[in-house]
Amino acid sequence: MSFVDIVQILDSTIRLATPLLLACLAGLFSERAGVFDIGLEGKMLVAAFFSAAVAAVTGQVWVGLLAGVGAAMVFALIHGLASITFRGDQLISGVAINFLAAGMTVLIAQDWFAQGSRTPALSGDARFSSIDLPFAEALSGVPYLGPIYAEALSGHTILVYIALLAVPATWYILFRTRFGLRLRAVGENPGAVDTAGVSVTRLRYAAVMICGLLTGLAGAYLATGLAAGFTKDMTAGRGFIALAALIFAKWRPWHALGACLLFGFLQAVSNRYSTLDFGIVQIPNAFVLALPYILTVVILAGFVGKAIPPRAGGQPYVKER
Amino acid sequence: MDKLPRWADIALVPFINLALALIVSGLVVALIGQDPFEALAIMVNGAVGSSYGWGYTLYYATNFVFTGLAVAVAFHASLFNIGGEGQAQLGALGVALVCLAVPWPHWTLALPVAILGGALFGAAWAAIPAYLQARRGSHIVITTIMFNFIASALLVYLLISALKAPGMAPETVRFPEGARLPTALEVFGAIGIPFSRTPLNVSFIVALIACWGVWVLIWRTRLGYEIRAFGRSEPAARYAGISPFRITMLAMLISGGLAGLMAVNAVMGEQERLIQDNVLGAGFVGIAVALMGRSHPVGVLLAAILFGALYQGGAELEFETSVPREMVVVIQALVILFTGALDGMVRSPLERVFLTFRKQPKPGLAPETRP
Amino acid sequence: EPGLIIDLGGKFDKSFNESAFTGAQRWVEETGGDYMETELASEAQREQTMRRMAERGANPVMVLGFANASTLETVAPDYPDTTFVIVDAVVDQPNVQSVVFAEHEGSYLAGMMAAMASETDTVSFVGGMDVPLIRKFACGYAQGAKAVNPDIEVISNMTGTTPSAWNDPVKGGELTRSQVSQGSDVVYAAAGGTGTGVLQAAADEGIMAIGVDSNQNYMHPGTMLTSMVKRVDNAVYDAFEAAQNGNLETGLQEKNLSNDGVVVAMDEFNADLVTEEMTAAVEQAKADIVSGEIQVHDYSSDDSCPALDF
Amino acid sequence: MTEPAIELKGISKSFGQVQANRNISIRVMPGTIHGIIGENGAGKSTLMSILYGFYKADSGDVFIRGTRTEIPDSQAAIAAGIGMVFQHFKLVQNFTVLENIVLGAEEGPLLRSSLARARKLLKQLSDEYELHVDPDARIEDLGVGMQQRVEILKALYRRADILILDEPTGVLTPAEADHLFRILQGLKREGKTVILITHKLREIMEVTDTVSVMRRGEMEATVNTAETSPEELAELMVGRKVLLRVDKAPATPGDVVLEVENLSVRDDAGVERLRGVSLRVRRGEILGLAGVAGNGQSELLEVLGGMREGRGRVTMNGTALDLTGARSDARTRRQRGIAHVPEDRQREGLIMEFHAWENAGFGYHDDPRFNRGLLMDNEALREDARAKIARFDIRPTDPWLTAKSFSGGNQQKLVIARELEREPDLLLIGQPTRGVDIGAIEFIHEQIVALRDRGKAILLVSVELDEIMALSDRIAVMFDGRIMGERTPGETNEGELGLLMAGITETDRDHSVAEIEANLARRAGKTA
Ligand SMILES: Nc1ncnc2c1ncn2[C@@H]1O[C@H](COP(=O)(O)OP(=O)(O)OP(=O)(O)O)[C@@H](O)[C@H]1O
Ligand SMILES: Nc1ncnc2c1ncn2[C@@H]1O[C@H](COP(=O)(O)OP(=O)(O)OP(=O)(O)O)[C@@H](O)[C@H]1O
Ligand SMILES: [Mg+2]
Ligand SMILES: [Mg+2]
Repeated sequence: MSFVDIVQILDSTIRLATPLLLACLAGLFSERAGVFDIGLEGKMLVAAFFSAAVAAVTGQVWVGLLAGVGAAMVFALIHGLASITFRGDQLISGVAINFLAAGMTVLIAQDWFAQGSRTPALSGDARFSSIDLPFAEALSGVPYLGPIYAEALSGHTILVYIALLAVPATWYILFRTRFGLRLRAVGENPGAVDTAGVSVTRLRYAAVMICGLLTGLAGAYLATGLAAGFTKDMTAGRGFIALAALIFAKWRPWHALGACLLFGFLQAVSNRYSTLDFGIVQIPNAFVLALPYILTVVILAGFVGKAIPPRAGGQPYVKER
Repeated sequence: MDKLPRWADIALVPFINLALALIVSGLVVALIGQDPFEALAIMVNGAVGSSYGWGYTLYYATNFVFTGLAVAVAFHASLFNIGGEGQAQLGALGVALVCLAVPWPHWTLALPVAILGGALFGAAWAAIPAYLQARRGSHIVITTIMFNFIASALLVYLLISALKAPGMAPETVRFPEGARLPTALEVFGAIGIPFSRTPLNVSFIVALIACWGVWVLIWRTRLGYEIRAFGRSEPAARYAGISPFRITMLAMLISGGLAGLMAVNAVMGEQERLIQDNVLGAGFVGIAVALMGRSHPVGVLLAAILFGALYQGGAELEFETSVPREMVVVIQALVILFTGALDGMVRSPLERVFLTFRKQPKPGLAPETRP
Repeated sequence: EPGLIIDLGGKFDKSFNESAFTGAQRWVEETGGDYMETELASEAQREQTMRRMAERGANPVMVLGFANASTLETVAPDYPDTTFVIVDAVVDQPNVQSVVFAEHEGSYLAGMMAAMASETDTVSFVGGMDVPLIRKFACGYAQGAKAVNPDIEVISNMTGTTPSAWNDPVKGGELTRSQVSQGSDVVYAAAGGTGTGVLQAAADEGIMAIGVDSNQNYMHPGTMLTSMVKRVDNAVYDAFEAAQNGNLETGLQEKNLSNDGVVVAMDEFNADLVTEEMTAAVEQAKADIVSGEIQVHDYSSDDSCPALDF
Repeated sequence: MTEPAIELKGISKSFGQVQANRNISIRVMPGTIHGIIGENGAGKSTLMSILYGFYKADSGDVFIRGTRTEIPDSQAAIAAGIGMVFQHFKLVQNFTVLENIVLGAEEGPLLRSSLARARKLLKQLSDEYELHVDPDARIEDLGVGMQQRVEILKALYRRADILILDEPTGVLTPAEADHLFRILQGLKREGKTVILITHKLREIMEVTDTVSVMRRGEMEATVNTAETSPEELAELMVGRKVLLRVDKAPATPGDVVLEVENLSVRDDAGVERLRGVSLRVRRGEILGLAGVAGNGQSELLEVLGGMREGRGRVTMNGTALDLTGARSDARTRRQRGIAHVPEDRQREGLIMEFHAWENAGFGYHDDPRFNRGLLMDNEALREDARAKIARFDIRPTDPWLTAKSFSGGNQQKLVIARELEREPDLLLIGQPTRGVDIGAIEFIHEQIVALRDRGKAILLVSVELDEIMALSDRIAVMFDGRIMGERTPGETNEGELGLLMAGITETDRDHSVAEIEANLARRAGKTA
């Protein structure tokens, strides 16, 4: 594997890690507030569809982005209604949302575009184009770091940089702001928040809506940044990998970046090499692709540190017995 | 005292939930420019209007009975097994290995062994998440999701390597003739009743037996009693000397085994070879079926037939109109949403209604009755 | 009334299925006839879909793609009065017509054009699912490229080993970018729906691309060198037509360069990229292949390729 | 005349069928410490939660410093200057002290300035009131005493001048409790008003100015502490009820059935709940275990019943019981002849959604009588249930009803019928008559005595002193995970037991409070 290969794989890693990262941070907000979300996949999928569909119709990717985010937030609202207001089962609600997204996107795609379950291919302004970071050209000559900066880091779409910036932003919001403090508290002990005179319901809705926003960005990136249009089931389990990354990261923003980059890297590698040949052992592609899931199980089993979810996660808050 | 009378709990609430799901589905159909009533007519006719429709409806229902029972048994132990998909995949592997390992002379010999193979493999796939939940406190929902993905990766790997048949497709060779299960066409044909050629096969009987078996297990055996007790209250189970570890393991093994049995119908009964995408989402449909069937085998059977009809009707709908088959997925999602997650939306107003019809509580019950 | 079962990927995959769909549409337009059409939803429903078509009285029933072979093998005998047509695979049943294409020949021409257009002396290939059929494309392509330039480097990647490899544009794009980084400046996509990602990435990266099955030149004018068109549309049209006239033959139908079953597309979208020199070379090679002067090796004949290692 | 700091008028609150508060009125003067005492479930916590806006009262008014105030939520209570330290702390375990303190009382959208200001104020407060805590420590690393200080600081940080503490000493060591009281005295000197809920009479006598006694959701009396005595309070608290007369012959104790030596238990949070308990129960006698809830009685029953692991030595009829591992479970205990009526029948003793007949065999469902091979003999179970229903006069008599559709008393009879019918060598029985009416109480008591007279050993745990007095042949009093002493009913009275339950022994009474404190502290050793 040459240096050029490595730069290429890094470049690919960043592209592939971006939707994971956005979805993972989305899940982080929701679960930190005590609302489990296995519906990341579904929200990403509706966002992918609506962003591509509206971008195709208007020719404006930013309008598409707005539509995608809006759609994901509507789904987030459904999850909020089910799990916060009606105190339903958060897991079942997540399952329902995934199915709803899988079905609805195809139905609407067929109805609007009659091209099977896809949107027309996007081009020009209907797609995010890549932007070059400052000095990319000038620095590309610097040995090693130059190409990494110019080729792996530079030249992605704006959403990639938004995703990367979302990591420190998430960290800052969670750990340096009043909102973040309350949000973390409501996922650990809603009673403490309630007795402190702060509305548990409002906080949880806010978290769930932020989750919608971020999954919206993730989906929009998939359809209008990474690909050029929507195809059926195009999230292809990324929502679940993001969930795995979230557990792997133990619900922490910087660790989430690490986990998503790792999982993106695994995908990039498996894209490139159909089997990994280490001389003595050959690792089949299927195994490389399954590695995020396997790693998550190992983490969950407590063999590599213990992943302790927010204590109040998964349970609706009920004041009176 | 129950807030709702029993009939309301087991019939009225699910009925309202289902009605809401169907109303919203109808709106969706209308939104994409089709007449919902016409669509309904096509679906009903396609699903139960002919022996062909019935054959497919019941064939799908057979799959859903197994996965629905799997979810239901776990629900009784208050475990949410969403790994039915992966367990069924592994069950398929077990069934395929059984069918391919021996040149079976007759299906009557192959079937019991295949049942065993499917159940064992499915159970084995459920065992790890169960152990992790019982001993290490890892959330079973997350681990079973992960195991779904790992199962499909494993199957892909085997189908492109060790098990691959010559040719291009990632599938095994066809099972031997002796492992073919008789279909409804043959069974009814033998007694002179005409029936369409459908994949409905003797596995349907196995599914009915499984329903009965689960009923016996849950309501007639000591283990079932313990599963139900554990599911209702873990402290009470501990008080009664019921081991949480043992029940978690056994309930999940049975659940996984049932999910694995689905392969007897789908893989042995229809596909007759192991292919990659053999479960067709039935593992997830099982969740909707168990929720709707209130985790009772009879309810599961009825809900499975309903979903079987939905699947078959949906296929016909796609054939006849431009409504894609995904309509069924939407209906399924809405059923899960309304019967599962939004249950409280229907239940609490209903409870209030019933409460106002009931006489007010005697004033100051517990405290005053003492000297 | 004929019936057509669109395979996984859908009739708007811009590629294989779309080609078949176009053929059926052309037949409708020209004859005013009617046909039944349905789209396969999943691998496991092949049998149900085939049977439903047959039960509904469709004749012939046309299925697309090699993945249908083993299913058709069991279904066809149950409907002796129905004729089935399968594309891309051979099913040996009395009521089945098997249509196969000489993809290696068309790919050979595409390879020649790629080699002539390449400035980096590196061209590449992105396949869909790794099956002999797709290796047949790659092998023909490599032979054509090497015929023009024996020193040329041909990079080949397959998207995957399962049917999902036909529908993974994101991965197709990633593979293309990786090939670009290895120097390729012409990429040939034989990957069904995955191909859209390949062509898109090629356009984004500013290299040339070669489409497959349908004429995909219009998708990215300016970067599409050509398309290796497999006239599946003709196969469908012919089958429907023959059935209408009551003279549909069963058995093997070979479509190759000589009967225009495979062609490299030349139109206004790629006119700027195709030099006269290229046209001449292609015409010459085509004539030589038809005449037997040039023997293009068919990978699937012995599972080996003289020009490319997999 | 000064306005009362707090005045409640006619507060009522019910939870479904349970009337937790009934027409309660109370006045608390500013600058005083006001105690509230009452048995478990008397409604103390509910009343204070209403005052703090955590629950909404069904009816009644709240006056704060003379003005009628609506308290729809905790925000309003905080604004009115009320702070509350809940019985179960409302702290975020993985937050630091500082973060917990500013939570909900931040100054602006960013934390930095809030935290800095809180740190300063915290230092000031802790100097002022001797409330020293490390502001950067995580709650989960702190002992309960420290956590409580954080709760108090939380209230003070919000400028509370009325502070409510719900059973603050339940989890404290005597030394910590003593420290707490010094803090409370300090607050009082500052002119703040303190409401202190407790079960411990000693504490009431020591720190409060006035005291209210609640009983069964109602306010019994409010008196000046100086004008009352522990004995009087105990009587008010327990109620002037006719002492239940249980006809029983003197005990004829036989061999030792249960012998417990040096038994210790930690709860799930790692807190030591039993600290070296030793006791014996003989054939034909009832050993009553008195004590305020939360002093280790529950844990003792749970260990003996096989629901919890422990350390020490327990023998049953001379052979040792496993206290850890697979054979320390409830099934094995039953096989060894131990029956158990758990304290919480709804959470443990019954499956509320099960039919009565299913519950009637619960725990004995593997008995060969109820099984035929792999299957359960449901007919046999139902037959057995019908017999029990008839014999124990359980109403309604339909075995097909679910447990939750029976009244509390009948639920209890069902459990007792199940456990007594086995003729166990040892019966563990917790709160046998909690929430049960007089008729049922008598019946249940008769059954317990009859079992004793059949030569069985009985270990009775109850928070009802008169029940202990009426039934027991010997009485042991538990306090803080230890046995404080043993008495026989004939030689003691409720007053003496009440004092023992509050952690005061005979010898303590002659000494000054300070000496008692020291004594207690020594006995408690270094805990926390
Ligand atoms: N936990 C509960 N959930 C629902 N309903 C209950 C519950 N407890 C009691 N009830 C209902 O309230 C009614 C009165 O119950 P309660 O225990 O107060 O009766 P009671 O008059 O004290 O009878 P008993 O003398 O048997 O204790 C019961 O008949 C039952 O229907
Ligand atoms: N949230 C609730 N839902 C239903 N019932 C409740 C609730 N909170 C309290 N109760 C019931 O109200 C009654 C009074 O409870 P409360 O907690 O006020 O008693 P308490 O005097 O504080 O007792 P303890 O000394 O045990 O703390 C009890 O019967 C209790 O079971
Ligand atoms: Mg209380
Ligand atoms: Mg009662």
